[in-house]
Amino acid sequence: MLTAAIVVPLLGAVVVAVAGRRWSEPVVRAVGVATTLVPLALVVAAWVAFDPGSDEAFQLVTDVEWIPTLGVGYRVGVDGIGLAVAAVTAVVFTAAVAHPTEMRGLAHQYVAWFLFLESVSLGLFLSLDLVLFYVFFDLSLVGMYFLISRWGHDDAERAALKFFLYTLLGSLSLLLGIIALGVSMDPITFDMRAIIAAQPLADSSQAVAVLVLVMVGLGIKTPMVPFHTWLPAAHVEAPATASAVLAGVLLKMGTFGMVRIPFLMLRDTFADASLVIGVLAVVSILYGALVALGQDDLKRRIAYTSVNHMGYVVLGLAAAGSVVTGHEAARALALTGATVQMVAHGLITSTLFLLTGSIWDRTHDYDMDHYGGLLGQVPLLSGAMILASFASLGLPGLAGFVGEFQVFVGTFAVHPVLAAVGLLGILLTAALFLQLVQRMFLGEMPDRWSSLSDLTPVEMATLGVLLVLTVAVGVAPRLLVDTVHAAASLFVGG
Amino acid sequence: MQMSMQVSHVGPQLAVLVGAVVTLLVAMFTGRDRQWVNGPLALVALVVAAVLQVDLAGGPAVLAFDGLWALDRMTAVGSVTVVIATGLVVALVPGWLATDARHGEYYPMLLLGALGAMVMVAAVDLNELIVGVVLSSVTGYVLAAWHRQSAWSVEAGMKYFLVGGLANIVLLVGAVLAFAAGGTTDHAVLAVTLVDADPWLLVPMAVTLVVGLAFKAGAVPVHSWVPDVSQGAPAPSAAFLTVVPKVGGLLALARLATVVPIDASGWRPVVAVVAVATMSVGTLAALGQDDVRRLLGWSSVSQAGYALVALAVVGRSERAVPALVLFLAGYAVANVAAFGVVTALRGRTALADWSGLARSRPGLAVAMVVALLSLVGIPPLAGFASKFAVFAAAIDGGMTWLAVVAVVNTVVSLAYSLRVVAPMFLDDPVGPVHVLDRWSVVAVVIATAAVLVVGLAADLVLSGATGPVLPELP
Amino acid sequence: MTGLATDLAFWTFAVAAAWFGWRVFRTDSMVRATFCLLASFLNVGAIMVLLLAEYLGVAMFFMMGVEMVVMAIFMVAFMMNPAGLNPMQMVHQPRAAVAVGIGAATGLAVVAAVADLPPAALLDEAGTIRALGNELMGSSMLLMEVVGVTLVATMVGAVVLSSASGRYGRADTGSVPPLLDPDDPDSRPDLASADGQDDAHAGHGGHGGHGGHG
Amino acid sequence: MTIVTVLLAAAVLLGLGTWGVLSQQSFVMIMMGFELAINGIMLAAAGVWRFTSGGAPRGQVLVIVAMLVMAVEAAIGFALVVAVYRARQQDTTEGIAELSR
Amino acid sequence: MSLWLLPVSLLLVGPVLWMAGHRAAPGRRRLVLGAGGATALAVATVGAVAATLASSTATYPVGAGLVLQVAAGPIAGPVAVLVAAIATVVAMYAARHEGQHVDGDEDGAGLARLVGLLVAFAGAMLLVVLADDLLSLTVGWELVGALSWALIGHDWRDADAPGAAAHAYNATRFGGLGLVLAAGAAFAATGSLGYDALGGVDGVALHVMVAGVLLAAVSKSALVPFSPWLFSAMAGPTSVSALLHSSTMVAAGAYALIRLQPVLDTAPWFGPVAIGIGLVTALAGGVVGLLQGHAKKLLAASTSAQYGLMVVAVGAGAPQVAVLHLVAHAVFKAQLFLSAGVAITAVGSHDLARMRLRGVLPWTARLTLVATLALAAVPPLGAAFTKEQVLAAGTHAAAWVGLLVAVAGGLSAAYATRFQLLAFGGARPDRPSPRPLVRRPARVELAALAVLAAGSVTLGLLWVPAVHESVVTALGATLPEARPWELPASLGLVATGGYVVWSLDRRGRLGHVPAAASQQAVADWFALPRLVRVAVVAPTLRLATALATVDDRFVDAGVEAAAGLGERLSRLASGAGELTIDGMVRGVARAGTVLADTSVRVGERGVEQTVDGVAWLAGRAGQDVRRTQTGLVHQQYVVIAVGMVVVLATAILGR
Repeated sequence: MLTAAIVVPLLGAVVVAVAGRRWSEPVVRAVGVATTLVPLALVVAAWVAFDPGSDEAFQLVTDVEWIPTLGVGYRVGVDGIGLAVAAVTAVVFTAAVAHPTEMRGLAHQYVAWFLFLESVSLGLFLSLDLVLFYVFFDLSLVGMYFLISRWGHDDAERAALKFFLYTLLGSLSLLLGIIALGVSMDPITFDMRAIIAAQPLADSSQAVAVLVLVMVGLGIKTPMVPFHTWLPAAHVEAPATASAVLAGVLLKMGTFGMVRIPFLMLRDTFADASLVIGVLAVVSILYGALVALGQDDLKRRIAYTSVNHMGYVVLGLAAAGSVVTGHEAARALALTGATVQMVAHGLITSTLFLLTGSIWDRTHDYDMDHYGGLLGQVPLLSGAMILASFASLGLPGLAGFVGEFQVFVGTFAVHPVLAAVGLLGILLTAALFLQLVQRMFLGEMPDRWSSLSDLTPVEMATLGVLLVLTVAVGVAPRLLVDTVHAAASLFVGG
Repeated sequence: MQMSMQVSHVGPQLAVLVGAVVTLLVAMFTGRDRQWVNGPLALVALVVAAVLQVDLAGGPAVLAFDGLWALDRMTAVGSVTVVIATGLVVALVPGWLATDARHGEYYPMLLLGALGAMVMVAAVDLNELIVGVVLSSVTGYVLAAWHRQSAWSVEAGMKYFLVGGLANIVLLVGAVLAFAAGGTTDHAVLAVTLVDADPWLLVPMAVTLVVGLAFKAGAVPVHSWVPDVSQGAPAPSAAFLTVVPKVGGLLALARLATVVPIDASGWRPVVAVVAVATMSVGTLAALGQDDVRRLLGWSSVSQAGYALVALAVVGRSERAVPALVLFLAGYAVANVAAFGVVTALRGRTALADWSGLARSRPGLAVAMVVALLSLVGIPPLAGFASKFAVFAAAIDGGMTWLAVVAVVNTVVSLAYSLRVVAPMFLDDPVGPVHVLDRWSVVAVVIATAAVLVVGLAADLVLSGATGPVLPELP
Repeated sequence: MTGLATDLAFWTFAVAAAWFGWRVFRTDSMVRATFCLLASFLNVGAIMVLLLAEYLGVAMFFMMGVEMVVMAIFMVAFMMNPAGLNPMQMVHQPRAAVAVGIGAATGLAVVAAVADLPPAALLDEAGTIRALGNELMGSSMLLMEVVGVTLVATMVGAVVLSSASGRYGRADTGSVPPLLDPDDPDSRPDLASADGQDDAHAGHGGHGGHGGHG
Repeated sequence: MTIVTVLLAAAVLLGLGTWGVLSQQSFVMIMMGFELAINGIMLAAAGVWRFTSGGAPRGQVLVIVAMLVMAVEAAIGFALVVAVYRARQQDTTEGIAELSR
Repeated sequence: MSLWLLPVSLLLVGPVLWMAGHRAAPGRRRLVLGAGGATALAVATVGAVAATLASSTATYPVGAGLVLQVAAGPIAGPVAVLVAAIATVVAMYAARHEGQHVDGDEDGAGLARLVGLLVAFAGAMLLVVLADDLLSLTVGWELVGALSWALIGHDWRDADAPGAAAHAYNATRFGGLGLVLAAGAAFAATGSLGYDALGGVDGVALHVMVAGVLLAAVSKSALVPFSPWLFSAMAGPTSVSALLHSSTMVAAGAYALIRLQPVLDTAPWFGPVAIGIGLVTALAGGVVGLLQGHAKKLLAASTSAQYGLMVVAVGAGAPQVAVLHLVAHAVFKAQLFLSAGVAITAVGSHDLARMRLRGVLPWTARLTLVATLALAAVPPLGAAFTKEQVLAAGTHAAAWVGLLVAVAGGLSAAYATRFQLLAFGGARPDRPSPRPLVRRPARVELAALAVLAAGSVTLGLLWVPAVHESVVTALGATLPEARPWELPASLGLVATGGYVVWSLDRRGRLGHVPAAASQQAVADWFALPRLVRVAVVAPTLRLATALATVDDRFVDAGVEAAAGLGERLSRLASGAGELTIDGMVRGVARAGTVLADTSVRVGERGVEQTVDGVAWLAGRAGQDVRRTQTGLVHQQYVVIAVGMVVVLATAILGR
């Protein structure tokens, strides 16, 4: 089932890339959307089949040898955390593929790359083998490179190059850490479950170096300050749909990796470093929010909020891994919060980026100073943006609040000062989003936008799905939270 | 370990030799319009060689021919790699040399060059090794300079020769030093006698042996021929010369690493510094290239550096030699694929000429991207599996810092690879693109498929190459 | 020969070998240089005889004699300064060369002087040729086979590169890379500066007629 | 005549050869440098064989191998010189510098 | 009936009403909205009464062991009734009153949004009131804040309203963070967020929790130093202010303190701090009220002051008194705002100096007088009783506290008088009432005023011992015993305050908008807003802009510099032939040229050049590299020699 979720979009990508050349654009897109629905359905099925009450953290496992000499296998499976992130991945990809954008006459390639990325992303979140994880981690760069460079605007090629180089540096750093973990096992293996059980570097002097390598690699992807500078460039030049996927899904690879590798496999070392990581997370939170506040470019502003929001996730992780035993309830809550925040950020930020895409398609302008008062002209678009903004700034009843609250409440038990300082980030986020809304949608509208058209039905559908889910997670978080919390409790309890 | 002297132990090499003789005779005694027959003939010889080699691999590791010849897993997989790479190159030749009056003689040269590399891989005696090096070198000079009327080609051949002459002298010095220190040239005996030797001999010996063989590997400081040959030599020759001698030289070094007292001779720092210099110089120099073939040449230099990373931990990690073999196999198919694309595009080399290739020749463009990304090490291609294995060996062997340097270089290598990829996919075509012939395209397809296969079925190579490396210490 | 005589002979030959070796690069004429080299080889050959490697010494005499004569003929036939009629010095980077040369010699000399080389003299002083024969026809047979192959390869290669004519007329006809555009005889990357002159980068600005440079 | 003196002589020859290789412009002269260096190597090998290896047969073979290297490279070198001269009318290293960067 | 229906149904009805009003025919829109909103809220009021009588509770698990809980307890129930009831009246009023002044949008979609949001707002406030755990409290709290943003920024086309709304939201959200902090502390200490478990919190966690709740309350109730946001909130429509100030939003702060007082009081410093903040706010608010010339801002200052009094009561350990005052205040303050709204629309201005409407709006003036007297705490109105109880409670804490409460009472009497005289006083010869009026109040609006006035009067029953005793018993407490000097002193101060203002007016010295800059500053909350702007907002924004620049220029510059280094190294690597001695000389010469060349280029293209990256570098490098290259074999020989030496050295050193 999980393998099918990975393979189907990949096959779809191949089919669309090869056969799609002769199809019309709507047909290609329809095929693409239909293909993305398959993994979505499969993930939902996996969710149903998943037993949160079980003592087995990882379920629905497939384990096939790949390079047995090096202990590498094709191992996939889910826990509550992977399931949650995989689910949001499937949703975001469906929306991103469906969301209209200019495809420059290369619809088949465009859709194929998206399907490829979906396969890769799902593969990453479902993999239970470090090398497999890395394979998908790296491939995501390839797909995103082509999406940005081919369908981006302005200086897209350069931004794509920077993105690729920078994040490849990160992923290779991660690779070294992964290898160090694998070779420390006897016999060598990259089976996550085995490594988690063995904690091979618990008493090793290498552990710190490995942690640094892994955290740098994942930190670049996340991105954590000061490894974030690839992000705004990539986002601004990227097509909005790619930005949605980049922010909504790809960034999660960093934090998801932090759960899987440093948090679970380097428990003791992670606990020792928890305070440092937490401080970096808080720096990310505040710095990301402040820099976002300083942006006049709509997309850059949203891009920087990702730095801020992913900071909450990292803070939650730092808290969850701060000690090996003790404070179980709070740490489980923090880990749950971090995961829920990943889901929420995936939904909300992709909505925001899709909206920027809708705006770009209409105006080709990201400068917020050029806007104002759009609420009257394009009420649906404005409304969607305002709703997403409030979700992003953590309004209760919307998805963003759930994770943030859990993160901070959970963190307080172990790092109270960090939690308190980090809270200021919430305030800054509120300020920056309110300012965004105010500058773009309220006040006087410049005359040149008087012919702006509101959202099309397709846009309403894609955004609608994401926003409905945002509200659903906010209002009835239990389904999500309990699944995640089951895994989180097992992980912190150990 | 058994001693024996069965002709079957050199069966693959004999097959190649017979192929060389037959193709030479054909070249001498058939008309110009029928010299293409040599292509299929050479392929037959190589296939026979590969089959025989695989057949031999099943047996136990033996030292044959009075300790001149090692039959172990490394020999087997290394030789098969050489044979396969040569076979792919053979397919590139007919179209490329169609106009050449001496078309036919190219094949025996190619086969003898491959034979030289196979000798290097299997030699367990310094004399034998040097003869292999000379055979490989001498054919290499000729292959590089094959276009007698092309200024670039003869220049490449001459430069290859001038560097090679000096490098072989260095290698000879190393051999004499080893002989002085160990009293023989036989690896199996040296492995015992060198243990007590004077470091005053061991250190210069390690340095000269490594530098001497670095020439075959295209490593610093004797690397300058690689870009020249890549750019100037006939493209099939370039494909061959950047791959096959490298396999021979590096595997010969790996074998020496089991003989030389690693710590007393300073072998490890020597290899490490050469590795670092090689990958860095190759990568950085490639960064500025506007000539695709030259870029591939520099990239080939840097790849030698990554291979040397694995070499640096031979003896410390039992994964080193399999990793090295896998790396060379992955590198071989990827590099042949890249040069195959160049060949199929009739030697197209100015970067500007590659614009828009994804539209005009999508298949070849994809092959080039696959090859380049594999050289960078993007999964699931061969380059990933092999770099992964190399890094694993390096970390396992406690030389993580080398892996870190390799990582940094890998990132930069992505930059120059994308310099080729980006115009192919993002720019508009600049004019008609002509393709050489069908065989070169077939070779590209097979090589590209092999890049994927080696990536996905890396275990085949790894487990195939796992085993004792002769001569084992008693 | 007594030890003293041997020593005297050795020193004579050694100094002569070095002297002639030095002269190789200090004469104005290549032919003279060739004969200096030959003299150096002959002296070394003589030392080898002193070292009881009679076979090697004699082989050296004959092989080098022939080779150097060939070389001399070659000079006369091909080189721009046949027979050294016009005195000339063609050197570059002289200081670096001297430094490297002295460095190499000194380095190896130091190794020779300092390294611990436990003496293990010849066991059978009279049977060195027999021992060599046994070795070549015995355990090093495979080696000699490869040597033979190498010589064949060398011959073929040398003929391919140097012989201007073959069975079907000029043998270097068409030995050029393919054209990028089969219809455009100028479309060869290596033609961009094909004259092979020093100012390779200067001229041919208007070249590159193939469709590449759009 | 001891191992040290023989090796000293060999080192001098090798040094002279290296000096020639680096300082000469003409291909042929460079090749002479190669040969002189190998000359030294052969002398050294013979000396080691004579004095410290107990007359190991493979020492003599090593000298023969060195001789092979010399001969083979000389032969192929001349062929290349001819080829370069035909194609470019050049016989010095300064004359072949098109492939660069 | 689940207690959840109370807040949730209103939160849902709000948007529905918005849609319905939006769709309704223009002529019927006010009716639909007024009737719909008032009905929904009235039903909620009845429901709240029923729930209170039944002491309903409800829970809603949200996963991870966290549960939302609501309970209509002895304090929560009555306050919930109050919230719903006041909102009913305000909604009725709003549907008739608002939406007049937006040009071309008479009655338009804006009104539907306003009424819909008002209803939802009341729902959110009910959640705050009924909350029985910190998470529910936080949820309601933040919803109230967000909806207040939408309500205050109702006139979104206006240049100022959105900014004012953002100010209000940011200020209260800052405090709201305290609740998250408190929740964290509570969870860390007890593993639960329920109010019933909070008693178990101790140690550092207790201090953090109390501080968090106090911070939240202070910000929400616009106490010093957060008072200025309430002025910004005046950008919203009058009915919004009426609801905001009386029973919702601002009340939430004081209510949270009241509700959690038993827990908060376990921190020894809580009482004094609360009293201190309350007193400062009450006194400062009084002064501000005396000087303000803006009708609604005067009332806003009074709101802060009144909540200050309630906080004093909580700090003095008498939350039941604070509840009573909260109720009384809610009733009269709602009415005062509604009256002010009538006055403002009547003259088309906020300026108190342009009103004096008794002559033209006699009924409004009469009804307003009731509320004004309540504000001034004149017996026998209920507000006077509750204020006296605050005084009594304060005196219990310390005599000077009681005294200052009495002074604050005097101030409130003064500004109440001032408001009444300026807004609804009789016409004076020097300041004629404006004619013609822009708009007269509709009957519904007057009815709303009347209902609230009746409420104030009814609360006068509290003076009856039987009544207030039973009420207080219902609240589960007793009243603090009053000292004999209190009532006379307090009433005396009230009378003084009223008289002073009245006499000033007699002498024609009232009604001037303060001219002196210092007075103006005091009227504007002692320049606190400017202080916040200068000390907090501006630096934050400047920091943000600066960081954004830094981020672009320098953090990234490291990456770009690495790229540049790569370029140089690339030239060096492929130009290794330059390492000859001769070559080095040339290299040095060339380096000079390159430097000169570069500086020229930098001059030409400036920043663009320096910030350039990997992709660009590759493009340039080709040209430069070609120039630096030789491709000469003999130079390569030197490289080999040098390489050998390096390798040898490494071998020797690294062995």
